Amino acid sequence: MAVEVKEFLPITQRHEDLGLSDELVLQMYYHLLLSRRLDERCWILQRQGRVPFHISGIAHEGIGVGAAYALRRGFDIVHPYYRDLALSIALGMRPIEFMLALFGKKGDPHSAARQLPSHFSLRHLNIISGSSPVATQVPQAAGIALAEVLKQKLRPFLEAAGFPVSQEMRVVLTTTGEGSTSEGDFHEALNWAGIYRLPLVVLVHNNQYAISVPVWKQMAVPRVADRAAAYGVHGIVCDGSNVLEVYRVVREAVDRARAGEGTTLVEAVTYRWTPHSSDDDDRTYRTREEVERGKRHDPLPRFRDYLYRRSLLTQRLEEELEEQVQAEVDEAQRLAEEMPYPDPEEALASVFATEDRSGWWGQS
Amino acid sequence: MAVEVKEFLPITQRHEDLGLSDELVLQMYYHLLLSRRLDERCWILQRQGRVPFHISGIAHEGIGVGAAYALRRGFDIVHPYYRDLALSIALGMRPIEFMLALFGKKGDPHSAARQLPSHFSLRHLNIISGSSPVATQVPQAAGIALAEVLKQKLRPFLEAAGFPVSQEMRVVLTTTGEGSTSEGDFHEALNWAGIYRLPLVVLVHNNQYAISVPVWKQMAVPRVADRAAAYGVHGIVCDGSNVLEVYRVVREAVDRARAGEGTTLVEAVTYRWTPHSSDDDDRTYRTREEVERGKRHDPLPRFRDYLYRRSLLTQRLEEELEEQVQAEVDEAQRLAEEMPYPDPEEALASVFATEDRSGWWGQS
Amino acid sequence: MPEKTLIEAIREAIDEEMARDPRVFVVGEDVGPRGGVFRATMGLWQKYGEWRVIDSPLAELSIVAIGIGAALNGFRPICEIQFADFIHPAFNQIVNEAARFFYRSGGVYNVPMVIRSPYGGGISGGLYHSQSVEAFFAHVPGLKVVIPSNPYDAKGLLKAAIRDPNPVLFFEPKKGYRLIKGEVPDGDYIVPIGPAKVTREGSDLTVFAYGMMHYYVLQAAEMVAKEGIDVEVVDLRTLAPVDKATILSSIKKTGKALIVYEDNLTLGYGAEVAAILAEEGFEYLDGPVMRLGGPDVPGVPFSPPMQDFFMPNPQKIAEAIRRLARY
Amino acid sequence: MPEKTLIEAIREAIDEEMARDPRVFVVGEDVGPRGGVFRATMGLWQKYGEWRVIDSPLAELSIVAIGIGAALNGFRPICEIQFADFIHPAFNQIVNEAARFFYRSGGVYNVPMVIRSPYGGGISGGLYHSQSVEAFFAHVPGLKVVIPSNPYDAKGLLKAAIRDPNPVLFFEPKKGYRLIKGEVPDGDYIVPIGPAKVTREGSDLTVFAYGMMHYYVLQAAEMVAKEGIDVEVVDLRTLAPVDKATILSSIKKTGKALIVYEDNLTLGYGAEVAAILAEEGFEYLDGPVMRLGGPDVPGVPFSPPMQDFFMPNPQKIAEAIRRLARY
Ligand SMILES: Cc1ncc(C[n+]2csc(CCOP(=O)(O)OP(=O)(O)O)c2C)c(N)n1
Ligand SMILES: Cc1ncc(C[n+]2csc(CCOP(=O)(O)OP(=O)(O)O)c2C)c(N)n1
Ligand SMILES: [Mg+2]
Ligand SMILES: [Mg+2]
Repeated sequence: MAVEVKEFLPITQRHEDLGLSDELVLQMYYHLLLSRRLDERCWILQRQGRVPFHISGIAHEGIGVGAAYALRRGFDIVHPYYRDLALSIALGMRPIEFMLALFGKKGDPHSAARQLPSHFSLRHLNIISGSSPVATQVPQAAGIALAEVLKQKLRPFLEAAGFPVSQEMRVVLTTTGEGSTSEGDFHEALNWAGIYRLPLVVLVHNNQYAISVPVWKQMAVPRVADRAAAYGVHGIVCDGSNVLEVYRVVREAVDRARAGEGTTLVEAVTYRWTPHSSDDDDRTYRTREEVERGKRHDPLPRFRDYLYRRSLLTQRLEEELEEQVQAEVDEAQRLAEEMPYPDPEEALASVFATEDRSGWWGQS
Repeated sequence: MAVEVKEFLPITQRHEDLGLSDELVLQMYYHLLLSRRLDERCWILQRQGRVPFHISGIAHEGIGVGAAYALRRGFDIVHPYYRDLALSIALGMRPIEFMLALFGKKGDPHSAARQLPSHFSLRHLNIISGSSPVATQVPQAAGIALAEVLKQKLRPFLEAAGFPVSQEMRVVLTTTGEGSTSEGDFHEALNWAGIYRLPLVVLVHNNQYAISVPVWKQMAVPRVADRAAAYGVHGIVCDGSNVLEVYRVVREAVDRARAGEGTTLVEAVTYRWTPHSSDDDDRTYRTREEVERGKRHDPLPRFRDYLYRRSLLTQRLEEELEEQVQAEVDEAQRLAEEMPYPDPEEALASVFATEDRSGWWGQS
Repeated sequence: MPEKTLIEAIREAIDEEMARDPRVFVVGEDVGPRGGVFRATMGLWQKYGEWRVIDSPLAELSIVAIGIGAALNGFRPICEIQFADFIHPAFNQIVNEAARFFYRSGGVYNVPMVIRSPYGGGISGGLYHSQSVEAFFAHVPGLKVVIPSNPYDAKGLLKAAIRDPNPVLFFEPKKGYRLIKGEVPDGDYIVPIGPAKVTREGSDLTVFAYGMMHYYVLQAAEMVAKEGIDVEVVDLRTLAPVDKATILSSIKKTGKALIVYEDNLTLGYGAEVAAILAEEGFEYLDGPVMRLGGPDVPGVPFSPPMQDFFMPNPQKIAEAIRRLARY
Repeated sequence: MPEKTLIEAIREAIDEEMARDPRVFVVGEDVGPRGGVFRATMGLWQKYGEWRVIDSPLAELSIVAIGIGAALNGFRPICEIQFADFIHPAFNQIVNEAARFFYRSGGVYNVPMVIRSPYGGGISGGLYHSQSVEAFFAHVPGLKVVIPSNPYDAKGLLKAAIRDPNPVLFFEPKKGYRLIKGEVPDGDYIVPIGPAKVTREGSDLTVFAYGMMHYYVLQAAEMVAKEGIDVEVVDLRTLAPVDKATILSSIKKTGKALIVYEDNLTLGYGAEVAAILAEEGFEYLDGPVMRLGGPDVPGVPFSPPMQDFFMPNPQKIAEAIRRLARY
């Protein structure tokens, strides 16, 4: 039984109806493109044996970019997962910041070269460190969001003690794969989210597979978003390869969250065309025909077509952007390759914190 | 915010319409009564300091007795929780078997006096040993039920190897409290149940509280049964103090399960009028008025009224049954008190099995 | 100084820290109006309100995960796990997450939180209300593990734990909640996390213990003192990171060691103390390093004679001391 | 005898046991058409069908719980946890449930199941694809814990585990899956759970190890042999229940002990071996009981120099042997 792949149609939304300027949609395109080219380069580096491992966000970029633009970037808080290269790029991660992690080099800002690459963590972008055990971030994100509620409830006491509280709540966005919704963590998180109407968006990338396990072996409901019904939270599905639709749906979820109307479970549908990771060989569990059909889930050409149709992109601009992106990726690779490894003894650092750096997301 | 308690009405079902004979409903009444009197005695013994601990099934008897009669007793498999005194009684547990556990005496058939009382485990009645960590039995019950599916699928291989397989599947009934549905275990179990259409009934005793935590702090959905929607299983609510309604609903669930139509999440609503256990003091978290209102959830008078109205019970018969039950409880207490404690060194026994006793629920 | 019970000292620490720092809050099952099943948070919901004393759903994994998240967002959560036996559903969030957050983020995200939980046997709790779980967590770098043996330390250590920028597991000997009394100052003081303490000076041998067993060890030391055995007692207090210096300086003095704990013997915390002694204290050893722990069975049985059989007590400890002293 | 890799031996054991007993089935993430991410179950789905090789949802707690339930209902589940690092979500079901079922039911319900999982570092897996978790489980009475160091033992021990009436945790050194080769008979044989094995006779000192580290220890022993140090090597193989007799008889012979493991040092499995030696082997000891383990940091780092710094290897082991020999 193969995974079902739907036919995908041209984008019919109009960005101005969503409140997005021409400039912003071009920026979105640039972020899509940069993520894609960076990702492709990582595959090459891995296949060349220059880096040990890559886990890809290809075909997930529409979700990441759409979601990032729906947030108040630099204010809202994000607890992502390993497919979120594009989300991180659209939030402001520079290619070199990714490449340092990919190579495990000194200065990797995510984990000081301790974690596998794609474990995004950037303090200045409000991106919280994630681990590999799936779904663990979801109840943690609920905790981050609960703290936002507490800040509002306890404002006078906190401010009197020197802890400023922003006028509005920060919204917390967390992401995970459809397979990971089977974990108990997901359930417990959504349960809290419903009870406390948390300012939280749980964005599930449904790419049809958890490594080799298709979604129909993973759950008996037709849609991941159906799970919202068990928790009294909002549930909605969107086409993950339509960046404007993702933007719209996540934006509504974010606005609802900020307004105190609680959590939304957003399912963004796509298809994973790469193997799960560079360690995987997907020929054992799905046909090449299915994968070819799945490649129709590609946010890039759909968005490009839209921009052409709307006369925002020209061939010349497209080429310029390609060149710019390639140059950025080249430069990032070069810098990362030149960078030395950390000293061996750095393995011993930062087991325990000696002072509090957890910080306080306050006024702004 | 107090817990809402509904007005309860006389039983309007007719037992013959449910396929229950006069004899059977009188037996049901006897089991209700026996459970209640046994339970009341346990409270007295605990208050007298003769036993250290009691956790009560009072006001839960309608659920237990209704469910037990809906099963093919001795064939189907039950993985209960600590409120299931009445379920166990209706499945065939003798009062002495409970009392030995209550006193922690030699010969306790549930745990050889190792576990707290009300941790029911009786091999000859297909009652599986439960633990104290809540909800752990639910995914285990899913595993027991999956094995029933496997038996049917693998019948020729199993029978060829000398493992007989019954013609029909055994249905697995597991129970838990509404609070316990917040645990990840519950989620993962229901997810399996949906995917594999397991012959499983998950019967949730919704007594409005998890110790002191009211159901509205436990979940944001109005009904526990709403959670079924997340898993593609059937969900249904019934009045737990109406033994005939519980019978009907669980019976339908059992029939569905046996027919291969999958799992049902049954929510049986009641109200816990006792403190959580003999260690609890519920005056800190709910008013006496609320508890008085809650006592309307009493399966016993409602069923007694029904039997009177149907001329199945007379005052004389009622008195006879009371006497019989009191005598049984007295006798059980006497025997348990006389029984010695286990030897201290028995603490060392049965850490590892040296032969397989897990057995095979086969033909029958 | 006023005399208080262990549970009163714990409550006082929480109360004072909540008054001192509005970022401190409590989350757990039944911690609200009920005040906790052991009454550790009694009166705090009434005093600080429902947003600082939060009755959680019945779900330990998320009690801890919510704590992690709130800590990352600036708060100082105190998560209560109702019994140590029920900490296992949260194991992944503690061991893979809380413990590794600071390290995995290269020292960027620290997780200042406390996980409090009552542990230990001898209270007719059976297999699932009697467990000791400290060894699991003392094995995990990135976690601090603290077990007080008396009210004074309990208050001071819990305050230190709440102010610590790292995840601290704080296990409380529940049998001692009302049994163990001692002088506890009103108001603020700290007992630092880290140092063990010599609680009885002696010269013949050292007994290492913590929590409830430390209480019994002091009684056993008195018993054997009458027989002329002069016992030194070390209260380990902080199990992780371990205070090797105090352990080694005591063995240097006495040359003989007994470690007492109520957890299962094999790979219980005493194994690490014994291993430290066997490696770094080897030159000082005048006899075998003895351990007295619970037997290797899957739980403390409910029935009184079997429970007594399982639990170490002053008599059994005295017997072990005599055996070691004779060596 | 044909030469096979560790992973081939494991696959062969599963295959033969499935052929032998229709009650044996496999459940875990990606064990079906994919044949497991390390290929341990390659071809078995194709051979035995989807009802005996079950791709589970992504949920470890229930992989184990489903196994427990199926075992109670007569089956012989082999649960695969994809990486040992992901066993923690299932901790409660393993530790509170599987381990305690037989005991808590007074010897009525036993749970015959195997939980297989690849463990260990040195494969560029970072914090969450490198963990060693044996110490957590070896601490829990009611569980058996087995770690093979070579293909012959792997096949024989895994067969024994599948036939054992108790829950057995079977951890496989993933770095050795293709690296470690050895002669493995076709067809049925058993290596019993329980006995450790002296894999190299020697007189100067004993090195105790298991899994990948045992493989390195043999290499280190060869290195120092050239320098005239005669090392005895004991492969512990079954960590729980521990084979004290073999441990003690070796120390009686050599008088000095080094324990090597790649888990974090503190309260790693070596702590228990050291504690046994310090108590029951004290009279035979001619030197401190040394441990060589991973440092006490929250994980094996990804970056090559830090990973190398973390991992014990033949050179570091040889160095520790030399130090002990000099004592
Ligand atoms: C707790 C846990 N179990 C298993 C794994 C191994 N693993 C890594 S990714 C993955 C599949 C995830 O699937 P899904 O959630 O659908 O996300 P996707 O990779 O498809 O984006 C698995 C099984 C893990 N990382 N964590
Ligand atoms: C994992 C776990 N956490 C906490 C407890 C302590 N505890 C015992 S019963 C209970 C409440 C259960 O509530 P519910 O599920 O509604 O069942 P009820 O007792 O109301 O029938 C709690 C918190 C436990 N037994 N197991
Ligand atoms: Mg997926
Ligand atoms: Mg309840």
